[in-house]
Amino acid sequence: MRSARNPLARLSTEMDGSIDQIFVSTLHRIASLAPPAAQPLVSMLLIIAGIMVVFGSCFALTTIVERKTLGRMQNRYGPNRVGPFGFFQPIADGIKMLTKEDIVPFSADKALHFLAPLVLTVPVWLAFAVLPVGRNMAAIDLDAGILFFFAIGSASELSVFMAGWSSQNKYSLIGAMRAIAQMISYEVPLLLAAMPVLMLSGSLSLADIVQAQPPGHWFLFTPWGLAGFGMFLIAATAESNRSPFDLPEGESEIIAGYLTEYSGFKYALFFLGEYLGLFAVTGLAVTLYLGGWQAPVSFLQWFPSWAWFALKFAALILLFIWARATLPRLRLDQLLNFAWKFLVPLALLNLLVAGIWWWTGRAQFPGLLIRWLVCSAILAAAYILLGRGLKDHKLPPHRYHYAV
Amino acid sequence: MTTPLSHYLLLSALLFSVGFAGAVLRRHAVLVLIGIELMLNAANLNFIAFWRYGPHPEALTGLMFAIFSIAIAAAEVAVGLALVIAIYRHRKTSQVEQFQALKG
Amino acid sequence: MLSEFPFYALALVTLFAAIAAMTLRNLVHCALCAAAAFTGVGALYLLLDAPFVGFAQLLVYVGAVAILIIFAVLLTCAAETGPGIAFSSSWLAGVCAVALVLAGLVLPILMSPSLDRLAPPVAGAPVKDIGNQLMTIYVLPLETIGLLLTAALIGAVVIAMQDKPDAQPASDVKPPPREIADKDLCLR
Amino acid sequence: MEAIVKYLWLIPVLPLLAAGWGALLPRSRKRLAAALAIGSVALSGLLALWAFCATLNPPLIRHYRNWVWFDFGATSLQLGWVLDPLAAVMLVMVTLVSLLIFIYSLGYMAHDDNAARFFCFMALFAAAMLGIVIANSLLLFFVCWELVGLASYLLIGFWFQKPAAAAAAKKAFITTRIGDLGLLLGMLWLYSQSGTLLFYDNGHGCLEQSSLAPLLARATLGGMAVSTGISLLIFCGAVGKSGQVPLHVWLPDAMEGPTPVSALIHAATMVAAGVFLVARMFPLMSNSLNPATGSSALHVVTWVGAITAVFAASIAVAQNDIKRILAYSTVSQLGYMMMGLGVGGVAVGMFHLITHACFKALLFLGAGSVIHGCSGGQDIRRMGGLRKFMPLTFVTYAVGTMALCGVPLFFAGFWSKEEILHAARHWPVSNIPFCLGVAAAFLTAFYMTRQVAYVFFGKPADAAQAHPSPRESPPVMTVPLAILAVLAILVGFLGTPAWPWFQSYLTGEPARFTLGKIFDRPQLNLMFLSTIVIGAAIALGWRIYARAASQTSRDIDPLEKPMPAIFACLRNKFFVDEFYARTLIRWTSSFSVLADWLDRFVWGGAVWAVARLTLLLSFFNNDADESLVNQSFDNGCEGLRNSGRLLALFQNGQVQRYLRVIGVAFAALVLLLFWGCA
Repeated sequence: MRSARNPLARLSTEMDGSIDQIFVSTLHRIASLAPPAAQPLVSMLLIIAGIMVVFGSCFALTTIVERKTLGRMQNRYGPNRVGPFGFFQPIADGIKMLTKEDIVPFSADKALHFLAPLVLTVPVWLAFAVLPVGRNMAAIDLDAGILFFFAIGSASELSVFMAGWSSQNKYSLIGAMRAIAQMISYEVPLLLAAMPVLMLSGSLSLADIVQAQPPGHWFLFTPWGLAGFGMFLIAATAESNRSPFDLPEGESEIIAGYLTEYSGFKYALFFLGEYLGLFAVTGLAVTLYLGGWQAPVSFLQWFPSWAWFALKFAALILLFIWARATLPRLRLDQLLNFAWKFLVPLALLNLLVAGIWWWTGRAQFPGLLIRWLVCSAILAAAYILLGRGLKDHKLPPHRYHYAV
Repeated sequence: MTTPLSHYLLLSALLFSVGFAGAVLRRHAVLVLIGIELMLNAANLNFIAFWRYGPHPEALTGLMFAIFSIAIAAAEVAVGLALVIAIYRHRKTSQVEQFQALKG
Repeated sequence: MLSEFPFYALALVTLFAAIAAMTLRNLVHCALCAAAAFTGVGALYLLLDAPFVGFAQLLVYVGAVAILIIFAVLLTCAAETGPGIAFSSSWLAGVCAVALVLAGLVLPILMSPSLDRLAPPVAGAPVKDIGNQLMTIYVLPLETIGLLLTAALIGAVVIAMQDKPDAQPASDVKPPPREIADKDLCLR
Repeated sequence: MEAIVKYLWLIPVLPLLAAGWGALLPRSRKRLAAALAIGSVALSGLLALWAFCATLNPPLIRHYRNWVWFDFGATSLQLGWVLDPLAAVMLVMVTLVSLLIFIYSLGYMAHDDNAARFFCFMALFAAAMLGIVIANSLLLFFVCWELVGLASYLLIGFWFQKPAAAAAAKKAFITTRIGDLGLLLGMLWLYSQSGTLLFYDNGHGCLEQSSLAPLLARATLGGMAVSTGISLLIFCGAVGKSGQVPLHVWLPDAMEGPTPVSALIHAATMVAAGVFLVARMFPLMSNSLNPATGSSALHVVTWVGAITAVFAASIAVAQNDIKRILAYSTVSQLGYMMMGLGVGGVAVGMFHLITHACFKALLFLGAGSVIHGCSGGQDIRRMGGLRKFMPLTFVTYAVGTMALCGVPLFFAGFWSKEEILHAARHWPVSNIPFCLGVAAAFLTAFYMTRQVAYVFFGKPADAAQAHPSPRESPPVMTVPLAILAVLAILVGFLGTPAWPWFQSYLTGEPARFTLGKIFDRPQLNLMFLSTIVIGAAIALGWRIYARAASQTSRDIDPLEKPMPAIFACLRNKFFVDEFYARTLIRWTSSFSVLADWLDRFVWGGAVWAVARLTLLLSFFNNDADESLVNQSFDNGCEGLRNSGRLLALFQNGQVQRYLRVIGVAFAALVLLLFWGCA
């Protein structure tokens, strides 16, 4: 692919020994050992391996951190038996998952039942390819990186459907339908929330977006950026089926939804896929609004860029865990109403506000203040008015209809 | 890019024919729609291939045509499927051969 | 030869998926195969140095069209075409027409040597250029497409919307809530 | 000064608002309606007094304010109001008399269910009348004039359930309309000649010299000056409104209305509007080439007035209805005023108008009090001896009578009538109006004596047996009587020869007191003459009727015995009504029959024929349509349908067939391209 510029070529020109570039230089050094013809291939393989190792262990770490945090928040210890403070629990879980019997229901569509977890997990790995996790640290810098990200993300809906339908179980199918409805609904605000960032940075490339947010000028520090960040986080939560939007997997209602008939390694794959999806979208949020690997203020730039990214990333993950521990699950109609009647209009308005912001980009001091006030006032008013519209939503007598 | 243009065109022709065959031969309305989508895809593939192999790749005309074609396909499939569902709701069938209320 | 491998692999996969989509009995399988074919075409776009179109293809076809088709299949309760034959009654005429079309498409390609040319080495289609052209030369089509999509969206919703029951039954006795049967969910 | 001119419009608008509000009130809100009417008129009266005071200073000042009503083409129609002594004195008179009569009506109409409507109409009348007075445009004047006519119509027909009242209302309306037609024509003519209807407009108004001179210069048919023609047409309006011969017939019949209405509208104010019109238009009326003899229009005014005075007075002698006698008396006095205007100018006529308003209102209200006391009876022969039962009414009525008769020195009527006779005596054209005036004065004194004798003296006649105790009216009625009686005495002193304040006020000169003027020889002679004439008339009346008053009503009138033919003629009002019925009304109705016949048969027949012809033609048309147009169209449609049916065989609704056809067509196209290329 031409537009994916060879990262190695670029890195070699910016070689320096600083701790900021330690991963880049190490990669280059290892790759240079290989014969020149194989160098691109080798470095690519190394990068892939790096991503898989880092985010794979991230997955393991997150499961245990989540369980422990939830435990603390619910006044209990959480897992504390395996290893120091129970931190080897993920390993134990992994072994358990791999050795469990792989149950396939008799009437299931075997092929699809097998394919579903793969279709979920493989594309998610791809999504990390465009994520700049540090200065010069994106596997490929695509011109249309963010488009690639969302295009890859659409595979997960198919996989959910495959899982739900192939199980030939009504709870699975209902769960899958819920999940698809939710993901489609929240894909719209997700994209719309990301749109102002693309407008203001003038590029679809994630590297350019990060470049457009020097220290102190993160998009988070603008009214539209703040609103967009909030909406993006909410939509991302829903996209990754996490609490409080976890009703596709609601155990108490539909017995874990489309996951009902999965067990063993396939279940682990689903689990992995979901967490990786969460990581990917969190990384995107960091990139879009929190300046990616950029420091918050310029005098903190001595801190390595990848560490900044990791810090923000970890903070957001903890935020998600906190939300899971705190918020109750929504009803399906509330969920959809919230997307279509609140998030989408607000995101469209946010687009307009971002336009105003761009248009008044040359404002000097007093104008700057007015710009701030006007933009914030528009968003606040819309927030209040739209929020009022959500109140007192009366439900009709509810019946499920899929094919009547 | 050592693949000759004609290979892309042949692939596109086959894809088109497969889609056409599905649209003409299958009974179910949804499958007819899928066939039409395949035909559209084949046409888009042609556009892109001609753009890439054409003398003026910087003009982007083929690319644009493909983009607009994709957008129109989305609209078309939405309306088409809505029609299929509506007909199914009224007639309890989705067999194309039984959709003949509009005969002359 | 090695550099041509991706094209032939993708072409085979795409063609195979398309044929499967048009021949399988189970409609859900058909839809999923169609999604695979769409993905293959998108990958071919990437191969043709048009990543923007390729990603757009994935986003639209896999993310939206395939899902829509699957919903339509489930809503028309037609995962299986049933015991009857899957092909239309006038299949013979159809096959003739398909053969004619295939011939009409393939023969000219095989017969024109000018189409055997190779691609020019560099072709740039940066996203920025696409964006600029969409906002300048192609702004009118773009706006028209926006309008068309809005109209199609509203139209589709209106067409597919469930009709309201004409009159509520006068009696106070409500019909008992219905159990969801497997039949309703198109399960076997 | 300026302030009152600015707010002069409030004077008519206040009662108008009261009328509008009153119209919206339910029937039961009598008190509120009365309070509205009285309050608004009282406020207007205060404003009028203010306006009057503002005009008191000697130099004659005429303030007016004009405004554009609307534009058409290049010209614009202007309306306006004016404040001059003439308007001011009328304002005071109208508001004062109206106020007194409204108060009086409180008592008189207390038992009527529709009193709310009554007060609403009365307020409307007051508004319109005040509008007339302040109008500075003949158009505005005319509008208010017609409103006054409308109010008069509504009030005469107030008891519309009585057929006589309804007929009288109709008669009044139609008769005055004849005069108004003349006024309208005169107005249009005036507009076409002078281009403006404003009276005073900074030197350009139609009553100012710049437009009067050209009017005089132009001649119309018979060599008459245009101004004379216009004046005569306008005078037609005055004749109609003021009940001059020959349009006097409506006024006696108008007595069918409630007595306060008769007093206010048909004695004191509205009928005087005609006189006011002549006074207002006096510059136009007197527009003459020969200042010595006066204009020919004024000659007509004089003759009509003099004849009316005698004519009506003689009829009054033979009437028995108390209000009818007063009505004819009013007609006669209005004739006097007209004569005064003709021979002596604005001041003379207006002075009599003011004094007459006071004492005639007094007389009518007194008559109302009598009727009220006698529970509705109006025949003087059925009354008698009422002075014992109604002393206050009697005293005030006597004052009014003496004022009307012109009893010397102390009563207003004497001075104003003297003024008129004096002017008539010196009229250069003819002596006959003077003689007629003296005759009218004699007759007036005579019939008033007859009436008073019948009503208040003698024994209680049948009325006493029918209604055991005629009673004095409540104070709300007698107090206005008393006030008016005082006025009837005092007003006269404003215009004595010794101190002609009123005359000089109207002309804008300072008044000078010279006692000796009374003793000028011609003046003195005239005063003696009229004293003798009046004394003789009273004595004669008393002698004839003092005895008759105690007789019953079935007896014939004492005058009937010596001269039955003349008396019958008088009693039947010189048969004027019958004459009109035989001639004008019959002609009109015959003409209507003719017009009806024309409409029915000639024009109707023509319409019928055209309709038949159209029907006939439409039959042909229909045939042509059916056989030619439709047939060919049907055939064409049939052909189209057949071909469509043929094509529809192909259109079987199967999508896949269409697709196949497209595929085949595509292949054919490819083939064709190859063929073409090869």
